[in-house]
Amino acid sequence: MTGALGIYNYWIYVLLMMIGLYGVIAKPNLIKQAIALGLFQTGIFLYYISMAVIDGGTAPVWTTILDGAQKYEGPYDNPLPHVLILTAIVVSVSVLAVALALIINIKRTYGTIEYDELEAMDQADKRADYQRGQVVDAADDVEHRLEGHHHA
Amino acid sequence: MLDAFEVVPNLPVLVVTTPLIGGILTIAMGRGKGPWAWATLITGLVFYFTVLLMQQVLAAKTGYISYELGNWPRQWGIEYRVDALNAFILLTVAGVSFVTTLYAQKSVEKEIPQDRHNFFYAVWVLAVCGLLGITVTGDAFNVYVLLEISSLTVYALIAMGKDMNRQALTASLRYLILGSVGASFILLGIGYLMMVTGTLNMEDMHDRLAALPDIVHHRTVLVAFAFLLVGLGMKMALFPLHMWLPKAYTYAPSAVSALLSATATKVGIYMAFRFLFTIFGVGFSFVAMPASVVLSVAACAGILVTGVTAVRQTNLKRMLAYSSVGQLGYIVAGFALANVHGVAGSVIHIFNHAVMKGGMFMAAGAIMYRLGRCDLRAIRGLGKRMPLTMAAFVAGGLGLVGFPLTAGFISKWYLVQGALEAPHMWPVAAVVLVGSLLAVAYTWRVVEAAYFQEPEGESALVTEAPLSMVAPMWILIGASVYFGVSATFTGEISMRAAKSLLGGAP
Amino acid sequence: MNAVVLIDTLLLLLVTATAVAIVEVRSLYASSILTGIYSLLMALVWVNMHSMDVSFTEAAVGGGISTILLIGTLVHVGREEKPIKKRLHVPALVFTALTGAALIYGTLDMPRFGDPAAPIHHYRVPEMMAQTVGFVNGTPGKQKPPEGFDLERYRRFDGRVTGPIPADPTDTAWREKSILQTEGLIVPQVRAAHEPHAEPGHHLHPPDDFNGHVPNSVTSLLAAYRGYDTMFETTVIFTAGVSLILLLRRPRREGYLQPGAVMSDQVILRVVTKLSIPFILIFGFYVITHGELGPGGGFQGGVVLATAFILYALIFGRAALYRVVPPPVSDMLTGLGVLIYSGTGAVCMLLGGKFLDYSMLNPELPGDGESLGMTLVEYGVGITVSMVMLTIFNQLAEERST
Amino acid sequence: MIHLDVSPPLLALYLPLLGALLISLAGRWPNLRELVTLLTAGALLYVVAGMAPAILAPDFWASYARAPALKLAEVLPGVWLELKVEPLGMLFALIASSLWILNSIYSIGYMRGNHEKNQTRFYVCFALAIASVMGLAFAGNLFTLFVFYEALTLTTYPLVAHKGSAEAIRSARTYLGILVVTSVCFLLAGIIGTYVFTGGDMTFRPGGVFTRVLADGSLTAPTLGLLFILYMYGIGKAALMPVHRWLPAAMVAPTPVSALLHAVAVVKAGVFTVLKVIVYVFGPAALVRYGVGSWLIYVAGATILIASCIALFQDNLKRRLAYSTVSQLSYVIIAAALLSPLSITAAALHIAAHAFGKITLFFAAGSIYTAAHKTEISQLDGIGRRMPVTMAAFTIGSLSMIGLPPTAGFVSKWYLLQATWETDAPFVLVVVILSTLLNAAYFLPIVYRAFFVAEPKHHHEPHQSSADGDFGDDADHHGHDAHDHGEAPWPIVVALSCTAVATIVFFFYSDLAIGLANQLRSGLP
Repeated sequence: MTGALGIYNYWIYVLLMMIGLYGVIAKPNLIKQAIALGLFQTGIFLYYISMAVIDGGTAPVWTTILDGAQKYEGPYDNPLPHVLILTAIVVSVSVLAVALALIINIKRTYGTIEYDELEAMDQADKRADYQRGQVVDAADDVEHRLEGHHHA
Repeated sequence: MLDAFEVVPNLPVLVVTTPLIGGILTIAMGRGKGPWAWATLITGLVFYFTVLLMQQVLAAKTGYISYELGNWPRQWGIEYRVDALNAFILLTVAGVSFVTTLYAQKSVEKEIPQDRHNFFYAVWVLAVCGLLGITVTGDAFNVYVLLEISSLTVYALIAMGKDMNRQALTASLRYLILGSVGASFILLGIGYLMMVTGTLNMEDMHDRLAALPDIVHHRTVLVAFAFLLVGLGMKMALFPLHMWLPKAYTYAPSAVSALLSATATKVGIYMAFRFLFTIFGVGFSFVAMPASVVLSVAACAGILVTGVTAVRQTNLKRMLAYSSVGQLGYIVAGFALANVHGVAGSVIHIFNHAVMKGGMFMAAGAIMYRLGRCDLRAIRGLGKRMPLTMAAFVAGGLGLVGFPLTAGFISKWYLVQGALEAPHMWPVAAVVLVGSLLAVAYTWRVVEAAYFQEPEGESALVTEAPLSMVAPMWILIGASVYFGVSATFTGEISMRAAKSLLGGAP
Repeated sequence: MNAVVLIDTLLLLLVTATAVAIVEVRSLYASSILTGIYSLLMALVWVNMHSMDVSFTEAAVGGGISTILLIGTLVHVGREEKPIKKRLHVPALVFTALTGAALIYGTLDMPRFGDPAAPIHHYRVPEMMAQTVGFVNGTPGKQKPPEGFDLERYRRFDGRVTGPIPADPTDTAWREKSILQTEGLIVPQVRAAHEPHAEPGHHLHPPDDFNGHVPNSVTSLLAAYRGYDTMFETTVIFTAGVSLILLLRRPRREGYLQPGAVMSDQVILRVVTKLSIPFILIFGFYVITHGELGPGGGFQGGVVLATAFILYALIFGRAALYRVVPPPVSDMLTGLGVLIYSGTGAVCMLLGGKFLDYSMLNPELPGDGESLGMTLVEYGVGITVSMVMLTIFNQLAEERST
Repeated sequence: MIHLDVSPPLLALYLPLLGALLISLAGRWPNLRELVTLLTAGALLYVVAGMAPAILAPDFWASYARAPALKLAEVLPGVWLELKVEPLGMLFALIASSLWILNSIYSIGYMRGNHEKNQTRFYVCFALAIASVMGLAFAGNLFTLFVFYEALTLTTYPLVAHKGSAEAIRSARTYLGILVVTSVCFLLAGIIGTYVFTGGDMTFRPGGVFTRVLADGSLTAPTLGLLFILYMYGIGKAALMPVHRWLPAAMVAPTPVSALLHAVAVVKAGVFTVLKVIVYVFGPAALVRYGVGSWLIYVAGATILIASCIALFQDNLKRRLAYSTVSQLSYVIIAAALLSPLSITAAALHIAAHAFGKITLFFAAGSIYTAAHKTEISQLDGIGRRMPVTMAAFTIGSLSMIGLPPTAGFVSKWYLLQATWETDAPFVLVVVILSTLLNAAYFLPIVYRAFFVAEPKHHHEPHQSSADGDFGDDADHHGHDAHDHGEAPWPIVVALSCTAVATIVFFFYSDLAIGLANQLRSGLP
């Protein structure tokens, strides 16, 4: 198989990852972002599994002869990446679940799930918080008190 | 059945499985103080184990302890490997989590709905479990799995601040997205390395990489290096990639902020140590690759920028959050020097900053507990009303500044020494010193407000925070002072860790 | 140009098209459904690459659970994305293009797709395949591999990529040809990976037909060699479940037990459900138990079990489901699975072995001990996964009913 | 770890700390509190003076090298807190501890007379500051020196900001800012640099720590020069221009603080450190050989003249005194910068001589403020008739500043002139003469006003014109009529007459100071 096609899989996985990444960055909608994050991770899975393929290989499951002994009919594809990706898939669905839970809460409290609108609200909150906590510069503050004191 | 069982040989795995099992059992602890008491018990036990482990490591002839899970040879199974470095980090993380758990009870009671304390503490203990797991393992993929455990738990913990302030939700989600991208980059980097080396064991990987002909021009390795660097940078909030941190630490529940600031990012930095020094090797990372320049530039920029930002904050927690990013800059700048004193400085600062900043966040939390807010206006005149809390805060602040006889000074000493020893790295020394001036600036705003201004409104009526908050706070602050006056222990450990990282005798 | 590559090529093109559609389509609902389709296509890709377990999981999780989650969420947050002015986000495009370029650059030095000479195929894995891991002193190949297995066939490639791995652990001469080495840039770490183990018989795994190996190598790696990872994989799921409870569960006083929508008036649905649920359950347990022999295992089986409950809840309402599995019970069960897993490991440790060293479970027949241990942990995984999936569904449904 | 010990230097360090503790405990009962202060001060003087004979012993230097250092705490492997007594530190400690007694008496009168707030905090911080001074004086290595140097900054901050008024807080910021910036950015850098270049040697020894590395060439002259600059500007407390701004700013503090700390303890800590670094870290010989110290003469000279000129135009009394202090400090530096044994002696002597004169002047200023609430020189017409003792003391102080016999100032100036001849440094000579004239020009007019100008009939309420926070609203609290007033409360009068007498006595009987200074010189290799 020629070199170009030889790493075709790797290119596709990059493509998938990048589609996902683009979605994460470019889409203001949080649900979209969560889904895109999923795509992004699937790209990596594809990379790992492609890594496991071996020419003329078959699934890494041994044939069991009647008496229970096992017969090798290799070459087998590499089981190690499969195992790792099983874990990774579980992780990605867990992350998705938590993300969705957060999004529902956000909808509940903010009333929207569009990133830009959320940013605007948060900025407003932050500014309010800042002014609430602001002291007039320690020095002047005392002066104000003194003046108040004098007028009283 | 128990006769064949000994604790000591199994310490490395006990450190992780105790909080795992304990954390799951927490949900069965019902309502009231049960979950908290159980969590305290578990974290305390883990702390005890880490102490034993540290003794074992110091006693070990080879300088490290190796534990093969499932009794499979380390090249095929998963290996736990503990040397001076991660024994020290384990001790720090476990110790701080224990004290923080002690502290958590009151503030959690106030900030988290009563009916889900058992779940909250379960997640809390699992977070500790994940962090410890990352620190103890010697297997590249195991790092990723535990990284995800700690991340998931941390997202949830941060989001629990939602009842105090809704921004906790957006903060948590932003961290979730950025964190997942970062973790995926790490996963990808591990995949590239696995493709090249065919193994997942860190030592094994290092040997295979060392054996690669012309590794400097091996494109796969280079890209793996770059992506691991970016992914780790996100996890440890290295300066340009720190956007998630300030908001998260500001709006998380107070106890959670204390826990995270002291442990989470520290473990991220530990991972950087493992990948850069143990897997790639100092020669590749810092001599063949420009990691030194990249990291130290990012770190120095971080120290300055976040320092200035911190001075402009009015909310104490936000101020502390920004200062945390700056302090992480110190740590990174330290190991970017890649010489003994620099690395030792960053190792010791991991510990010092953990205790100082943990204590300060606890103080901020205590103010939150009494006043429901912690900003410059609220703390006016608190020096008289809450003397212990404010004293703790100021003592911690002096530590951040690096006044002599505080822990911060020790770190600064090592870092500057390392910077002067490294060729052409003196600007780092300058930045470290200027950074401590910025720390003076933001600490002193608090001092002036708390000690030289009159309280107003409710601030005039508050009383000192409950003992269950003040005592843990002072345990950490006390530690930061003690290890500032007599840092021979921490100093020697970190020197030893640095030497073994740099490939000398462990 | 063999069949694998041909199908692969076509499938992947299809997948990519779907991905673009998912990101670009305006309706979130459509995009969720497309996600399900995408996962199914992916499952096909995995099958085509002989990765049965992954494909099974992808089908169950991606095609099943994630889609349910997404749609369950859309019910609360609305199914339309806010229209955005400009369709193309240029900075994002540039950024992704650069990142992608970097990744592609990295692939240029990789062994080609399916190259038997790739280190991953011949460095550590062969011993796992040859069932010769962990014999005396941890040096592989002490025992004759099963008939037809040619370990050397893998070994031969070593020279082509990284030079021979020394038979003699103490020999480090082979490392000399590394350029960095000769320039003194690589500081050799402690040679743990090559030290012979101190005490003889340390790695004595049973020389019977098992040796941590079952016909389905994936399961043997999953549950034995890398069983520890799998334990934490289960913990991740558990964490997700608890986090959802933390974030979504309504306080008791708001009565989270109130029933959701009920479709039990639909006779056909009711009958079909009642008929199919037992089979689903049986299939679930089959998948869990059978994981050692064929594709499947605790995780996939757990998801199948969960779907049975979810189906039940959908048709007969959550009140009915809560009668079967009250929330407190499911909360406890989520933990139980992980406890079974870690407990198994702990028992091995208490019996004087290493954590998760199953052979300790049956000193007379270590092999049986190992298969016993693996079955136990598979069930642990199954319980946790099914219960967590159930919890997640419940939390989303509760949200709806308020 | 810290080990307790009762050997004199440690005792000198712990006594004030203990005092601070007791004071804070006795805070509720003012009389007891101030009694404790006085007792502590007395005990401290006793302890410090008790060490003097050993220092003056002829074979002191012979035993010095062998004498075991007192390690308080090993902070890092190779970095420890260490106390060791030597002539210069002895001299400094003697001055500080002896003047602390008088100053405490004075404070009692002042603080009560002006109804200051937070008096307990004041006395506690004062004791802590003295403790830091003791640690500084007996520091055995650079690290210890730095520790107590910073401690002194921290403990004096609350004293400067004492009033809590706007002015006070702002000035306190300047104070802290300049001192911390210089010490952290330059001094610390210099110290760590020393540590690195000498391979971990920071212990003070006559002749300096660099001899070995300079000999084997691992430290080059330019680097040495750079280190020297770092030190000289790192020691902000020496108020070398342009880092002198903190000193006038610190004048907002209550007068006792300005008197003891900013005329004696803190500023002297600065020049003391300069001298100590030159003698025990670099070694005059090395500085001469590599010619890296010469610039200091010119900077110090410029500081002397410029500061005097500024003082000339200050109407606020304390500010004028502050700038005079700035210039007087540079006398010490310029003397040290001449790098001859004799000049070193002169520098050491001037530390002592200036102390008595300047504290007298500040006492007088405070006394005037307490009695008459006057802060501006323009208000002092004819005040000598109302407050004869005060103004007499003020006159003596001024003479000492100018350097006329029979006052302390003359002694040190005499040695300095000798040194200038010896090293024939015409520039220094010119500077000394010019500054003497300037001193006269800005002190004598005050004396003249006080005694020979008639008091104006009805003068406007002074505090509108007050540019100084020191003149806060306290005036109207205790409606003190500024018209008819006599002398200040008796403790003030007692204290300032004591110091005035001391200033004169020093002229006739200065064997102790000269003995210590000579001992210092004889130590030089």
